[in-house]
Amino acid sequence: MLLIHCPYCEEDRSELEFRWAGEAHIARPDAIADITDEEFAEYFFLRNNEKGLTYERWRHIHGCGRFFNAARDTVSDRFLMTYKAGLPKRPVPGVSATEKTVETYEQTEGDAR
Amino acid sequence: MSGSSHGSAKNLGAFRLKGAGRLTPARTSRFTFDGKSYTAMEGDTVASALLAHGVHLVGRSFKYHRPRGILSAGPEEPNALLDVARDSARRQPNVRATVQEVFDGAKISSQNRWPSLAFDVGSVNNLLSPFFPAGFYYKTFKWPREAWEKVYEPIIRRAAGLGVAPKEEDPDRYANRFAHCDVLIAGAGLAGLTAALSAAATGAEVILVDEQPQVGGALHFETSTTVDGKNGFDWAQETAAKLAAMPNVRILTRTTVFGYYNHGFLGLAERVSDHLDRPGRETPRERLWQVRAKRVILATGAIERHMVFANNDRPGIMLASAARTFLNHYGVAVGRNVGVYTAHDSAYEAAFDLKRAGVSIAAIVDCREQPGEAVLAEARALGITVLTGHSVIDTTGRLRIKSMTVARNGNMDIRKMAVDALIVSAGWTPSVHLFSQSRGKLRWDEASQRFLPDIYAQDCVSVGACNGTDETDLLVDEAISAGGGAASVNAERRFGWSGGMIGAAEGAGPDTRVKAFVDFQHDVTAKDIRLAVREGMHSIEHIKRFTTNGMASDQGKLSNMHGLAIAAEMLDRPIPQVGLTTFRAPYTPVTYGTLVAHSRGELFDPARKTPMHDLEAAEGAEFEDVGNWKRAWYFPKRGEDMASAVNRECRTVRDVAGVFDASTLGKIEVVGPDAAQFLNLLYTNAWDTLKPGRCRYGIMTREDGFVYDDGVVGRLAEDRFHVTTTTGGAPRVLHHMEDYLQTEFPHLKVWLTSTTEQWAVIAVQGPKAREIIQPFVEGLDISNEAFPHMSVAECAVMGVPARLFRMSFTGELGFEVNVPADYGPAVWTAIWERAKSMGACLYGTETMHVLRAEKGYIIVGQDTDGTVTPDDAGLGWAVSKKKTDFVGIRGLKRPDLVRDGRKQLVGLLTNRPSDVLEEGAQIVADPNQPKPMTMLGHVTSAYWSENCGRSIAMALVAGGRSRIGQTLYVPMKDRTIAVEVTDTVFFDKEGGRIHG
Amino acid sequence: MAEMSSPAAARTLALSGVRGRAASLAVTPAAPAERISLRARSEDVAALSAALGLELPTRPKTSAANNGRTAHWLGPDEWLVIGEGEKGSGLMAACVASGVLHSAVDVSHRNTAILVEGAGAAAAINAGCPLDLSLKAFPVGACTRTIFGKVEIVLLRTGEESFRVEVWRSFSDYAYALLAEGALDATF
Amino acid sequence: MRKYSVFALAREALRAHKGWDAQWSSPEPRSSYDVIIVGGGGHGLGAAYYLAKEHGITNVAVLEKGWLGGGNTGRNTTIIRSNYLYEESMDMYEHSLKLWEGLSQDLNYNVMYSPRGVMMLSHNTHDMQSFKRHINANRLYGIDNEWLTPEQAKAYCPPLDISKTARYPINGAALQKRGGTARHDAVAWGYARAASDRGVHIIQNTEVTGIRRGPDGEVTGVETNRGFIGAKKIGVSAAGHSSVVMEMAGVRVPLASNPLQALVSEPLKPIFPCVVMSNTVHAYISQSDKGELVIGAGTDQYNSYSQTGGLQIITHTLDAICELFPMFRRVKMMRQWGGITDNTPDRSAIQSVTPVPGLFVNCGWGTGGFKATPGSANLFAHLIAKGEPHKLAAGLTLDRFRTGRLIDEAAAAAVAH
Ligand SMILES: Cc1cc2nc3c(=O)[nH]c(=O)nc-3n(C[C@H](O)[C@H](O)[C@H](O)COP(=O)(O)OP(=O)(O)OC[C@H]3O[C@@H](n4cnc5c(N)ncnc54)[C@H](O)[C@@H]3O)c2cc1C
Ligand SMILES: NC(=O)c1ccc[n+]([C@@H]2O[C@H](COP(=O)([O-])OP(=O)(O)OC[C@H]3O[C@@H](n4cnc5c(N)ncnc54)[C@H](O)[C@@H]3O)[C@@H](O)[C@H]2O)c1
Ligand SMILES: Cc1cc2nc3c(=O)[nH]c(=O)nc-3n(C[C@H](O)[C@H](O)[C@H](O)COP(=O)(O)O)c2cc1C
Ligand SMILES: [Zn+2]
Repeated sequence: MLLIHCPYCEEDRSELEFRWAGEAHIARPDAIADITDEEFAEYFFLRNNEKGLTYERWRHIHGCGRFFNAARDTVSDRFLMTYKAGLPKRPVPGVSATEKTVETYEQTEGDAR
Repeated sequence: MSGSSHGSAKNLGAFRLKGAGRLTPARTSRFTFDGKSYTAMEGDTVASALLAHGVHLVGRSFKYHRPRGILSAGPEEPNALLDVARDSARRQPNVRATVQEVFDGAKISSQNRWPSLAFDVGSVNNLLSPFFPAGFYYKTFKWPREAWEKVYEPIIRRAAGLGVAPKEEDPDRYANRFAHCDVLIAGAGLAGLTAALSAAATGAEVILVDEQPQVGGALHFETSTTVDGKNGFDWAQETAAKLAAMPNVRILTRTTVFGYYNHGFLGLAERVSDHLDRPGRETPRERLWQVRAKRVILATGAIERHMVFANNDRPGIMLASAARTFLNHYGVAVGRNVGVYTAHDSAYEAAFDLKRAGVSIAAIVDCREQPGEAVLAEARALGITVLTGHSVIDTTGRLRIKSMTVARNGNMDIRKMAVDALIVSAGWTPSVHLFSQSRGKLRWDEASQRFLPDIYAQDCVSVGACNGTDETDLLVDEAISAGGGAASVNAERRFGWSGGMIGAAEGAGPDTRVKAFVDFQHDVTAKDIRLAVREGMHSIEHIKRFTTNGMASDQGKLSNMHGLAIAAEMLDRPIPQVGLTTFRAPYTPVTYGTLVAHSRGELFDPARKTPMHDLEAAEGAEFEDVGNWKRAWYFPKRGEDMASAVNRECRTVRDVAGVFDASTLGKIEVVGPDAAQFLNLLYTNAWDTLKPGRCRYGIMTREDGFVYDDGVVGRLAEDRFHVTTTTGGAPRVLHHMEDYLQTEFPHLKVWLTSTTEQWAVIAVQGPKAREIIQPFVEGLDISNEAFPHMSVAECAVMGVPARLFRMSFTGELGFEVNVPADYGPAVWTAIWERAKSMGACLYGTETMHVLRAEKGYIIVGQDTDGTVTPDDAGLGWAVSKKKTDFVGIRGLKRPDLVRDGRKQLVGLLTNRPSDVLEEGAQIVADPNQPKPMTMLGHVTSAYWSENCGRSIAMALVAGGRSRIGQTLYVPMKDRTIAVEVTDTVFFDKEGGRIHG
Repeated sequence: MAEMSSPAAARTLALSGVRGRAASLAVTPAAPAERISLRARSEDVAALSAALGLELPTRPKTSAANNGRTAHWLGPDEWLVIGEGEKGSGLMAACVASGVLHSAVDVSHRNTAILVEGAGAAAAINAGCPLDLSLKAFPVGACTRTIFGKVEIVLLRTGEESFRVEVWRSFSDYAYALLAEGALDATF
Repeated sequence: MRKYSVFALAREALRAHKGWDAQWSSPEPRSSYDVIIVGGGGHGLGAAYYLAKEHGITNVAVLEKGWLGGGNTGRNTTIIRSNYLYEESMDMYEHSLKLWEGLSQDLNYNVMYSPRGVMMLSHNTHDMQSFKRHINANRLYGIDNEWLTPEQAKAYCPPLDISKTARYPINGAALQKRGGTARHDAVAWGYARAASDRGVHIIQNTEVTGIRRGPDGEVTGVETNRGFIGAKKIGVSAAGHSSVVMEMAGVRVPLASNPLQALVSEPLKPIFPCVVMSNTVHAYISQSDKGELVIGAGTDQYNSYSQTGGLQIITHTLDAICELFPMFRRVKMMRQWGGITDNTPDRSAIQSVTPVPGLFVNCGWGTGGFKATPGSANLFAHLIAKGEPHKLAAGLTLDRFRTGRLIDEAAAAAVAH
């Protein structure tokens, strides 16, 4: 069970209070009515599904009710930071966004090195 | 305990040594094992009590049904799995005899044997074992094809399995507790206790956990360790008492840390009352602790391994530390003439203790040439024969070991030595389970032949034996520094420990047919592992799954390292390259009931009831589950079945009126100057044109354009809307709205509040609806002119502030009276009394469904399914053509959503009016086509309509609206029903009644 | 929406009929109260505070009380304001009087409250609530929306060993039953 | 290849089983292949087998980054059934079920396909409507699926609690008798052995780290941790890692990778005769040949590549299991684990050509693709060999996310496993 820092409550709280809300920083196209089918499919269906550093949204649904953003490593499930909704995507100090594979699960699950 | 009544006749067991151990005979208890009665002392485990009475044979193995005894004195026990019962409902299979404490009256039985433990028919498997090597089933049982399912599999199934599952519902209670701490310490041996002293001194909140009834860990058996000048075990108890007195320390004994999950979260299972003679009725049996710890100190110790040699599994063969525990803690000798077979110094100490207690030691057989000097010297001093460079290569004895066969390594000279017990040690495996579960990475320590914690993934540290720290003074230093504070602990151990081996021992080497067991419970032998490698299973994960090594209920606590070493030898690869299998929770098996804790019965899932629930129940309502809600389904009168009740309700509503509880409908109050603009974006309809005091039916789609929810929205004021949603949709609709409001349209000045439960909603529908409610409504003209269809107003009803809607889901004149929930029952009662006197009825969801279907109104989720657009559902009119944006505007225009031939909602009339279609029935154009048939769609709603005097149905049919007038077919199992495609309105097509 | 002086309709409270256990730990339904869900932007907090006669808290997990009214911080623009007394204390009206932009919605009947009082109160709540309820982490006056077993609650610490649990009415049977189990277990 | 039979077993019994050879060979990789399959799960190994067997393409390598079957093939609850709703799904899963029925014989490897019946519990009117929709569609399509009353359900599965007082009483069930379970590891091993026998190279511990492309954008081979290996065609069948591998060729697929958990109890004597699933209370359960109760839990809510998940997912599932089967409350959980499933927006799989010539993808089987293994592998081989989909898999292509022609089994309230 994850422990998640809510940037509004300014506190670490149990995952039980939160709802995951998908990849972050996917803006709804301004003139959405006019985009092409391809652009719509991209906007609505395609997600990065990163292995490694990912930007995602959570909602503190059973807390302050706010949506916010988080940077998390999807291999270790470690949170690198969380920040309020509406703030721009921020680099995580010391982690390159292009570095896809931080570590593989085989290495994190008790295997010998 | 009740034992004292057994008086002086108490037989505490022939193997119970006077003056040995820490149990006192003051309190005893009785239990039965396979029907025979025994006496135990307070503090005995089932294992120690049985051994006290000389009982070694306690079970049969899984595959070969080999006789098995007690191998260990702890949770790693693979053999001694018993069925323990308090009464017929409180029966528990697969209980480790070495963990279960005896309680008075326990009925204990052996498992996996028939007809009896001593004579088990299943043991022919042992003779047939050459035919059952690892993975044999993959190679055979394939012909004839059906025989696997009909013959072979049932036989295999009956032979497999261990205990018998309980047959009755478990009456016991279980509890849950969430807890937080600064430091959680797993394990209260010397290392854990020392770390706790140090951590507690800093003022930190400390939780110290140990799965044994008492703290002390290895100090239970280690007589040669003194701490602060005291016997180690005594020091441990005193330390625990000191810690327990501190306000910032909580000690949980009989509590297993079974899982170390993400972000400092650990699962603990506390055995609260399984050891009690007569637990209180309300005492939980077990308690789940879900702990979030800032820091974790792992002090889980090490587990002794057995030696892998031919016939190493006979009853009477056990771990040296176990024999020592039985002697030093329980005062029980495991035999009178004990052999020792070891690769590690620690077993010598077991021999010393036994010898001093008067047990004769046949010999210490040490496969090493050079054991530790200190232990050798002591053995000599005690007059114990030590055979270094020798191995035990076989044993005899059917139900209990009789002799061991000893050979000089590499030499064929053998001698047989009579023994009645053989204690073994291949060394110690650090318990790194929790460390690994926390995703820490291990490293292989070549010198000591063990995996040790290396890189930590969480805020955690390992101390003591689980960290490979052998020297007592180093251990203490390490534990103090892990605790982060200070403590003064002086521990000394008389003998240094060295040695250890992993893999098959002498005589079980390559090329042998002998059964040298690696995994006792699953009957995995050294040769099985070699066979797996020969068959191309080169990954340790394949070897595990092919042989099932380590997959039994002990999860390889004893066997994994041996299996790994044998595989590595076969593969000619260094051990770290072969790797380990993954450690997974739980550390030891955890009762489902404990994990479920409170979530059973009424606490399994909240049953939501409306304010009028009890009144409806009193009127005889049958209820149905809709999401979490209990909704009144229909109100049968005496002697009525469902159909006749529903028919009566349907008729009465249209002839007179009906009263319906609509409280479960979701309600969201949308408030703020931009409320209309917000709703414009969230619904397909336009809302800025809606005047205060009016309502409108709205459809919500998501970006994909499919119908997501619907409901009537009333505008109370310029800046205040009362939005209703479907019963099941309420939470997700609010979440969806919040999502858009907070992330896409944060500039809008509007707020959302759930008011579902603020209002009790009483719908009154039918020609007499107005007349019924009229006298209760204050301050509002509800005449047709002043308050037409689709109006809303705030007023008072029976002196209570109310929101009154003129709306209808039945096609009749209708009102929905919203009053603050606590007033619901009183208002309901008053309205119902008046309605009843006028000939109206109460009706439930079933009648509501029929009436709305007569009018062709849809139910989202029944007539639509997440693939239906508003247009498909015949609601194209509700999609604004003028708006330049709303959620779904683009999705709706995708090629497949606008193509011809989409499924559209239509009506169906069966050729025979009395035929009611089955909801979910499929529709075809040609019923005589071969299978697989081309299906055009399916029936979404179908009812007997009392008001139409015939059956009616709605269906989603490909190109449906263009087929109106056509005959289609509904092929059922026994016959085919012809249907005519119609529009969806079956009753009052002109729609006049609603304005009545 | 203040309620009228003497409605013809009588109230039926959620949890009517349940009684706390006679133990060191009591779990009892609270008296009815007026409640609003109040939403406002930060620039309007001062005016609303003045109108309500208490300082709307702006720090997470805090509450403020005055004159029988308690305001619970639930989110950066959200408060649950509770006024004692069944008849209501004019919370809605006070908000309107503030003259500033806000949303006030009457939820007096949506919620009901359960009081947990006595030794082990925190442990009882921890039977279903994952929060750290030590006095350090959750002092007297602390409040938050959170989860309790399978339902959502708003939790307020009213004393070292007393809490108020606000819960939606249809979840109150569940919440009460789980609290009762928790209370029972807290005594072991 | 040595034939497996009871006679062979008896012969070997007399000589300590010394004569068995490796089930599959582990050759050094060639410099290039006609086809490279990425992913040594059941789907990938099976595709290689059918390429060799049915299309005569034997210059094939299966590259597996870990050990064969170590992905979801080795960690699933092995439920097999074909009673899906949409034609695209029925085509695929029924094709697969028919292959299951003869798989042990075809592979000469006992995969222990056990048609013990899969029963889905209906708890309310909505379930009933949905199940009957399935049953009727299945019947007209030639697929067995029948409605049971609560009493019939209890007769089929005696441990079931059908009392009216249950929190969610059962109002019936849908039963597919031909549904059941199979031995997951044997599926991977059996395909590997049979494929290897036909010349396919099975190459483990080899992770594909890049996809190389030629001047016209076509694939030319893969980069691996053991160097470059050339290929004319590449079939990606990497389950939870599909989007990671496809990204190497610049192709984005609509997938979310989520941990899905499962657990087993301690072994028990036979008590549970079939497979039971309940969508309403979220639980599914069967008993393995070895005696453990095998229980499938839910997915964690977030994307993740760690094969672990939260304890709350497990407890939630056990709540439901103990509510349906109150007698199991004293049974103990022996092990829990997770796998990474790749889920599409409509919860149906993708088997498709891609914008990259020579690159084919088979993914999105999510939480329910074990049952599809033979069928999917068989049709994926067809796709790779012919360059276009078989008619039974024609609906599973990628372009549906553009056109909106989804195959939304989830929306139709089917159960996903
Ligand atoms: C807990 C759980 C329960 C389930 N229960 C059921 C069920 O009851 N019934 C059912 O039908 N389905 C079930 N499923 C789903 C089912 O397991 C999968 O859909 C199916 O096994 C997928 O098979 P596969 O061969 O495609 O994938 P996998 O077996 O996962 O094989 C993919 C392989 O690709 C390899 N790979 C990935 N990336 C690379 C790379 N870069 N280079 C080389 N190799 C790579 C992986 O290591 C892996 O071995 C369940 C899944 C889980 C996790
Ligand atoms: N170095 C070695 O190889 C070795 C081997 C055996 C014993 N010893 C001796 O062991 C002692 C070392 O002390 P130690 O404290 O490190 O180990 P320990 O074995 O004395 O204590 C470990 C404790 O952890 C508990 N435990 C283990 N897993 C648990 C879990 N998951 N949940 C709850 N409790 C759990 C055990 O019940 C035990 O009481 C010394 O006395 C030393 O002489 C050392
Ligand atoms: C159908 C099935 C049955 C299983 N039975 C057992 C079992 O009896 N004992 C066991 O230890 N593990 C069992 N497992 C779990 C495996 O040990 C292992 O946890 C799983 O394959 C995932 O691999 P991992 O834990 O190594 O990551 C079973 C797994 C499956 C899919
Ligand atoms: Zn928050």
